[in-house]
Amino acid sequence: MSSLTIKDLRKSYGEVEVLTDINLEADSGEFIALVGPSGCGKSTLLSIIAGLESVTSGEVKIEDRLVNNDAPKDRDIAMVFQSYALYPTMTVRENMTFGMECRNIPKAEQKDTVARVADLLQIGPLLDRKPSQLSGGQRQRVAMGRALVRDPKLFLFDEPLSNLDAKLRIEMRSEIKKLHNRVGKTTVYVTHDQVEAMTLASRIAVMFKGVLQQYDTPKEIYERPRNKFVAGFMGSPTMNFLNAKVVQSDAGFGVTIDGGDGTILPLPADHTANLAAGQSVIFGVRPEHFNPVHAHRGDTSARMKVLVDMVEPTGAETILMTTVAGQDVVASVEPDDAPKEGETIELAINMSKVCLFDPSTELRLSA
Amino acid sequence: MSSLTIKDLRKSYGEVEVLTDINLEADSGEFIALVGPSGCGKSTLLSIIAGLESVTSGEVKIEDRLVNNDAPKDRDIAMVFQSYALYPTMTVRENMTFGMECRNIPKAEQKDTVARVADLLQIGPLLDRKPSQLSGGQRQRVAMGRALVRDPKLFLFDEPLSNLDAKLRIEMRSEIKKLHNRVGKTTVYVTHDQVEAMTLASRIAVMFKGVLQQYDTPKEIYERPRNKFVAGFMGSPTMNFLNAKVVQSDAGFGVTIDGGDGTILPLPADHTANLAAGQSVIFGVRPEHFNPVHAHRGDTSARMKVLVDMVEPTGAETILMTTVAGQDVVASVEPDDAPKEGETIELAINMSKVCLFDPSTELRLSA
Amino acid sequence: MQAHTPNSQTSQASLGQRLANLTPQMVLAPTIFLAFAYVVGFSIWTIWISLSTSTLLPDPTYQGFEEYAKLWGSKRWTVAYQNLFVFGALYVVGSLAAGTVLAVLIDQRVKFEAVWRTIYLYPLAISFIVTGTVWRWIFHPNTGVERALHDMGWLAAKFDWITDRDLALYVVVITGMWHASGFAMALILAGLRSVDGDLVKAAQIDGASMPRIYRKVVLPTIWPIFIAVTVVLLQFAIKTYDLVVALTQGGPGVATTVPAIVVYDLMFQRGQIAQGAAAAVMILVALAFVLVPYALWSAWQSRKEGARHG
Amino acid sequence: MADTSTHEQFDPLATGGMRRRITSKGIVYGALSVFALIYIAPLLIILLNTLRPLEDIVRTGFIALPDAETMTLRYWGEAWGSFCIGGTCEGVSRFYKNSLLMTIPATILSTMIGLLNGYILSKWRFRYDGLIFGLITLGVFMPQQMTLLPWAFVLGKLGLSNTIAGLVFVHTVQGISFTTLFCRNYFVSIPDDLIKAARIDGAGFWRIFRRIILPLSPPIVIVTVIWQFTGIWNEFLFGTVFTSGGNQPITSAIVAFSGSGTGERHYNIEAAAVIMAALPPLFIYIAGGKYFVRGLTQGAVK
Amino acid sequence: EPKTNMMHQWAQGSEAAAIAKLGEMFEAAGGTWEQTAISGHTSNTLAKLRSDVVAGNAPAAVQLKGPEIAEWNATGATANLDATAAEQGWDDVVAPELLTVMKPTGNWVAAPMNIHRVNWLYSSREILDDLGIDVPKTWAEFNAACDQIVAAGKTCIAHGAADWSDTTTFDSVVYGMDQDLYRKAFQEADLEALRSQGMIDAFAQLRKMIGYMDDGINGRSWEESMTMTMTGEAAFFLMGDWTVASANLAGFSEDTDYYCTQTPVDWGGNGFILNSDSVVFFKQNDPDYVEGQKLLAEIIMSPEFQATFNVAKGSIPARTDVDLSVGGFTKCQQQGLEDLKASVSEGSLVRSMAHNMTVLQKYRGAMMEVITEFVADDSISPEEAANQLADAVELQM
Ligand SMILES: Nc1ncnc2c1ncn2[C@@H]1O[C@H](COP(=O)(O)OP(=O)(O)OP(=O)(O)O)[C@@H](O)[C@H]1O
Ligand SMILES: Nc1ncnc2c1ncn2[C@@H]1O[C@H](COP(=O)(O)OP(=O)(O)OP(=O)(O)O)[C@@H](O)[C@H]1O
Ligand SMILES: [Mg+2]
Ligand SMILES: [Mg+2]
Repeated sequence: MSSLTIKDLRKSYGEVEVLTDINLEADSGEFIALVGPSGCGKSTLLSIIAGLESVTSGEVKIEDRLVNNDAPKDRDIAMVFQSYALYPTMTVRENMTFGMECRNIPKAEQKDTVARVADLLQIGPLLDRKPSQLSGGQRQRVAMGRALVRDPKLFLFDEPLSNLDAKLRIEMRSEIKKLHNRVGKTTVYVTHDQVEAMTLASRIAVMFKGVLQQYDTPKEIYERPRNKFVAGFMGSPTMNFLNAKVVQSDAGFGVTIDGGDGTILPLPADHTANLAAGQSVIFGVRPEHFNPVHAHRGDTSARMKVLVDMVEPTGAETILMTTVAGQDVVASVEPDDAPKEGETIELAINMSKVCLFDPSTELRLSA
Repeated sequence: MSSLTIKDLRKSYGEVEVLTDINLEADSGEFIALVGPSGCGKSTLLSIIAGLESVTSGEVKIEDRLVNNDAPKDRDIAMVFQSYALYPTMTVRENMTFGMECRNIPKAEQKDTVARVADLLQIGPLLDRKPSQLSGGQRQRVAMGRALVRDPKLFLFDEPLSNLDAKLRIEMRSEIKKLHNRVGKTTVYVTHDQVEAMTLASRIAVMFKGVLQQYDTPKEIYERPRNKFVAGFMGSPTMNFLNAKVVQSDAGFGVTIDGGDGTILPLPADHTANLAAGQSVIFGVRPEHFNPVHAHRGDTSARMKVLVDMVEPTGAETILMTTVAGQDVVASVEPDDAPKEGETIELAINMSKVCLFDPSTELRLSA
Repeated sequence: MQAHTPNSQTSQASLGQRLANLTPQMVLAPTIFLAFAYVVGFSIWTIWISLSTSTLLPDPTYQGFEEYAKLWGSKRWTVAYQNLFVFGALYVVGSLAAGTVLAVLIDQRVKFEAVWRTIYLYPLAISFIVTGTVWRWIFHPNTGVERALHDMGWLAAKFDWITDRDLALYVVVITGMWHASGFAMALILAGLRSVDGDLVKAAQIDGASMPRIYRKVVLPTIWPIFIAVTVVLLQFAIKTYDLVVALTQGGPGVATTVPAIVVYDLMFQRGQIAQGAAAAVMILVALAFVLVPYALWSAWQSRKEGARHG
Repeated sequence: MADTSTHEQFDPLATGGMRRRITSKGIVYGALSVFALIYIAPLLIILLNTLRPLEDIVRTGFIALPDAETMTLRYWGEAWGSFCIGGTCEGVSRFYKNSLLMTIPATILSTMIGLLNGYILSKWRFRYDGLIFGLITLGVFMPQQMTLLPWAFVLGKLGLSNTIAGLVFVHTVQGISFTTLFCRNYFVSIPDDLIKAARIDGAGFWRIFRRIILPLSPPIVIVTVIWQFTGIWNEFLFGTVFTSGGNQPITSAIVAFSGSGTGERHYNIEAAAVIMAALPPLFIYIAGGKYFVRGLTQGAVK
Repeated sequence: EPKTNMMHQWAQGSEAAAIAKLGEMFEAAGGTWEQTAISGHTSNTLAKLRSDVVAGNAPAAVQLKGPEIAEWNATGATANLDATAAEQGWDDVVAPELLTVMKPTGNWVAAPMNIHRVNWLYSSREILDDLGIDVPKTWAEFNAACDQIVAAGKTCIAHGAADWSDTTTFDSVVYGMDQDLYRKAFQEADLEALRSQGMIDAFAQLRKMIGYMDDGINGRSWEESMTMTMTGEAAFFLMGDWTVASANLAGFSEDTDYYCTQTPVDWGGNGFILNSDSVVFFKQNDPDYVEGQKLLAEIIMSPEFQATFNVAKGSIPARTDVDLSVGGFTKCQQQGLEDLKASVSEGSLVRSMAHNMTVLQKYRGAMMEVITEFVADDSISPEEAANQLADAVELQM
């Protein structure tokens, strides 16, 4: 059964169309992430699902019931806001019971529910504090608590972690994941952090300028992005895009980098559908699919000579900023493999993971 | 020649001592990063260097001149703030010339300087805009430009990137690095992002609760942290700390995890100084030093059986949340190696990279 | 926030739902009615009366713009109208300047801040009538400062601005400033407090002196506060009546007459309601001189704001 | 204890910077004091003149210290209870009640309506909301003299002529402009997300107002209450024209002193009455000044 | 049961006491007395009156005077007192000069309370005796006296500048120099008269007199000016007879502290500029109030009230049949009545422009503006002033 269905949705503010023809559905219990750069319409879409904004045209269904004209409170949803939107004058407990009060749930039941949720989120000791007396992480937890007391059909999150610092963000990310595993509610989660989307979601909807670019599992999106935007948006450091040409040789198809030394980088057989020799392509390689060539690692046929401009050790991995044929290439290598700045080294490319894009449509070529 | 020397510095606000006995020096042209959790005193230290706060006791020298009592403007420093602190009512150009005006530098020279710096930072087209008309990254660049027009002895940065989003942060990080390579000025850079510190700094000062924990190169700090705090603070996901015991066998020293199945994890010979059999230790392993055991990869003698609780694909790597003997262990593995949730797998440990800490002093044992 | 606007395809919203959506408008309706009656109704009535033959009592017979011509032919009115602009400008600028100086002084982390602030703010609690009366005592040579100086033996002392037709208006300005500069101070002070401390630090590192930091960096940063204060003060300036009546009664001669006094006199003392209404309309016109630019400015401001979020 | 040269340099008072700071502190306090004197002087002058007999005032003018021998508090008593105003010799005391009866309800009403309007205009968008807000705000600028006759007509039609209720009505309607302006600008700074969260929680228009908006309102309520209270309390024209005799507010009585009546001016009694009339707003400012400043910036700057 | 509510502007001092007396008498006669004392300026009273009329509840009785009575009469809002007047024979006892004012269209709508004389000259006995100066009878004598007084280091004229007091002085000047001019200019608002050489001469005399005043005239109240004369600080004070009440109340008395005489006239004989306070009655619906109006009118016109009220106010009764030799009338008041009678018989009686007894308020207001500006601004020449006077009046036509 599909828990959320969005059909042909459009939304305009006056002249400006901020959402164009969105189609999306989420199965029961799924965790959907909406990602995209700022201003792409993620929050607007979420608000429409919540009933906080009206649609211009199209349908929103929750558990197969058309809810276009239902007030937020009648949609049986819960939402967590980026700013947490905790009621500043109420204690944590009152924040959590407010919704139940509005729905006239008996006091005793309210109490039980709060106790249960507080237990789940380990916020029992905070119940009598005001939001201003909480740390960022605690506020985040309370915001989730407020959503959890509802037991709704649908959870909506609008960038719930973006106000936290890096370490806390990673922690809370895991907690949300655990929680979702435990509670199993259908969830729509807005973020502009692709790592969050990757780690949390069962399916990711990548949006750009109000248009849904791709809606698929994290693995598919990461490995088989539908177009250059999706490929570039997902992954950090970002995918390298090199202008290249397709060449055909005895060994099959390959590419040569424009302006380079003509080395042919052979493509695996399953990447060559739809290709024609001489065709211009954008050759996309993710940083982690480069590796310095080591004598002992055996040979890889796809190699590229690069000049190392800058070496950035980040701890677990080291980032190399390099140039090849005047184009920038970022590679991510093991710290122990790191060359020196100014060196020219050979990088091996894991050709089974590369992507080719059509330079004009920017769509991914090859299956 | 040392460009900045801080000797026995203390700073108290009333009763509260926020900086205790700080000793630090930076060679000419060095890039020093101050890292530490929020509230540890990084900004205070930077303000003292800048002359915006007075010292309680101790010395601050810039190029061997005692500046304790000099006003900020007499210290020949430039500073970039977290909030950028761009003068909102002035254009970018005016922001950059304001300091020169205050120092009565001739108009013509001001113009040249601005032109040169604008060129360097590629902000030429922005010169006549107001800060409010700039994006975050552009503001950051202007803030740097304002510092660069000074040609000071010392650059101070207070979390200059923390207001930018993840992608931009990485970009600007590289730019700062490039700029420093080019300009070569001594720089003190405050951040609470350890990756930034690692990638940028020639030396990192890790602070905690007003005390300097370790001051060393990034590599040393990452590989040979002086204590458990430094080890835990640097690196993401954070280092795993397991309670363990030292055992001595024929093969030399090893450790066994408390409550585990008694498997001995053999320590490399150079890790065994100062150890005694039966001693309790904290066994620290970074997530990236785990690897699923693969038949074809040959055998590693140090292996650990773990139960996989959760799998978080982030794209380039996949994080495994696991448990061993009731203790949480986070491992970071290649996406292709990722197991399923609920599986029990064997992880190989790169024992040459592990750290042992004394449970009571929390100092790193072994050289 | 958007009240649901039911659209054609999906207009199955229940009646109750739609009524609930109309609650804000319904709650606001009485106010809209009152405000409309008060602002628009009274203004239209005044405009209409100004074009009528009303004398002692309102009388709807249409007459045309004659009363405006008479009004502008009267010296008292031209002086009053001119005074409005001179007084308004000096009063607003003076109060802002004094308020700024006070706010900057208090901003120097002084002790007993609340006491200082209260001292400068309390005149706002004093009515214009009382303010005018007391300052008349102080300014009048027979009772005030000059008299005190004479009694102290300094017979040559002269402080008779209030009786000097060229200077009396400045007495009104000073008195008005006394009343309002605390208000300006309060807002500006709070504005100063909201300025990012890093800005000051940045300017210090740039080598700017404290006065320069205030002049070039801090005060320009809080210019929206200056606008807000200006609007509130202008409103006072345009409505000024009691202050002048109590202080100078518009004299010497007509030197300090302001439009509100003329309106009141024409309408009530002289039984020329039509001409008084014409004068009132002219006050509204003066108001438009101020409000129209302000409205344009804020519209532009919000458009810019919107553009930035977009 | 300063046995090394470095230590000496840490003595803050020994540094040039510190000395400069001390002199500039001196200038700051000096300037503050001079201003304070100017601001306090009028109050002080009135206060002192309440203690001086009339002959004394007439002889030496207003700016003089009271004579220790003739100094007396009895003018306070006269002003309060026995001075003749408008043919009744009960001092200002009988007007006090009228002023309170007029000011308190008008303040409360206009504040409450302003809160509601501000809430609606800042948190609920609908057609022409900007226009409506502009219209309401324009009311702030209407000159009173112009509205006298229309108000008289309206009050007559409503049967409220010569009643305190009529004054309450007039002041409430006029006050709505200010309170709405302040409240709306204040509420704009409350995040919309709070309202959205409450709507999802199932709260309606009124519940959001009561449970979310009102608890956040104290700063702006203090501002509007202070502003309205002092404004209404100090207003005299409406009080004079729309009420008569025993229904008049205290300011109308105060005007009786300063008006050009014939007969001797009792400056001392006048001064005492003036202070008594000014006490409630003064008290409110002194007690609430801190919150006034705080709330005003949150409300007025936007 | 008769009720009334009287609106007036005598909120304080002797005037308030006089009104209180009226209330007492009204209540003694079985009525229910209410009063609305409007503080401060006359415009406040008029504003309230207009507001009440607009609101549809006109007051039962209002203190109003001069041409305003006719104007209100013309609006049809006033009550008709003819029956009471006939019953009491008002036409026979009221000073003839007041009749046209009280009966603008032939019907009684107002009851006069008093007759004020505006053209009094109060002289400081101390100064005149010291310098051996006689009270001046003509403007030339007046100027000569002033020259002498100024030379002796005293202030000649005590004055507190305000539009009404400047105009009060000017009333006396114009009247004293040329009573026909006064009638034409100030009673008929004749433009030619306003622009005439006589008016220019009058302004020149006023300018001269301003020179005889000290520097503190602006913002000074008339009571202060009065005290200056009474205490011998200044020699002359031109003001109406209410001064007498105030001076006596303040403990000064005629002949010991001051002399009261008519202001100088260049044409010989007795002069009298008249001002009168009256109560106008507005139509009422409530019979109690109608009855109250009748009662109030009767009391106001009663010799007893006329005597008490005018003793307190310094004026003389509007009824000519009241005996001033009894009941505490001062010498100045008695003299006033004699002068009034003489003036009537000589045909020199005029009504006061300054005190709103002649032309419509709009003309009076326009004239007062010009006159007070002339006093305040030295740079205006008499010729300019006369032209401005005529222009200002013409503008309002
Ligand atoms: N009330 C509105 N009126 C007009 N335009 C609006 C309104 N609300 C949002 N928009 C526009 O719609 C677009 C989408 O906004 P939205 O808030 O959904 O973006 P977002 O993807 O959530 O961005 P962010 O990551 O910054 O939160 C933006 O261009 C925004 O300017
Ligand atoms: N003016 C002050 N008075 C009292 N305590 C202060 C003052 N300024 C800072 N502190 C305290 O000093 C400590 C260090 O503050 P500091 O701003 O240097 O921390 P930080 O390391 O920069 O933190 P962050 O990463 O949050 O910027 C904090 O505990 C802070 O509360
Ligand atoms: Mg958003
Ligand atoms: Mg900091």
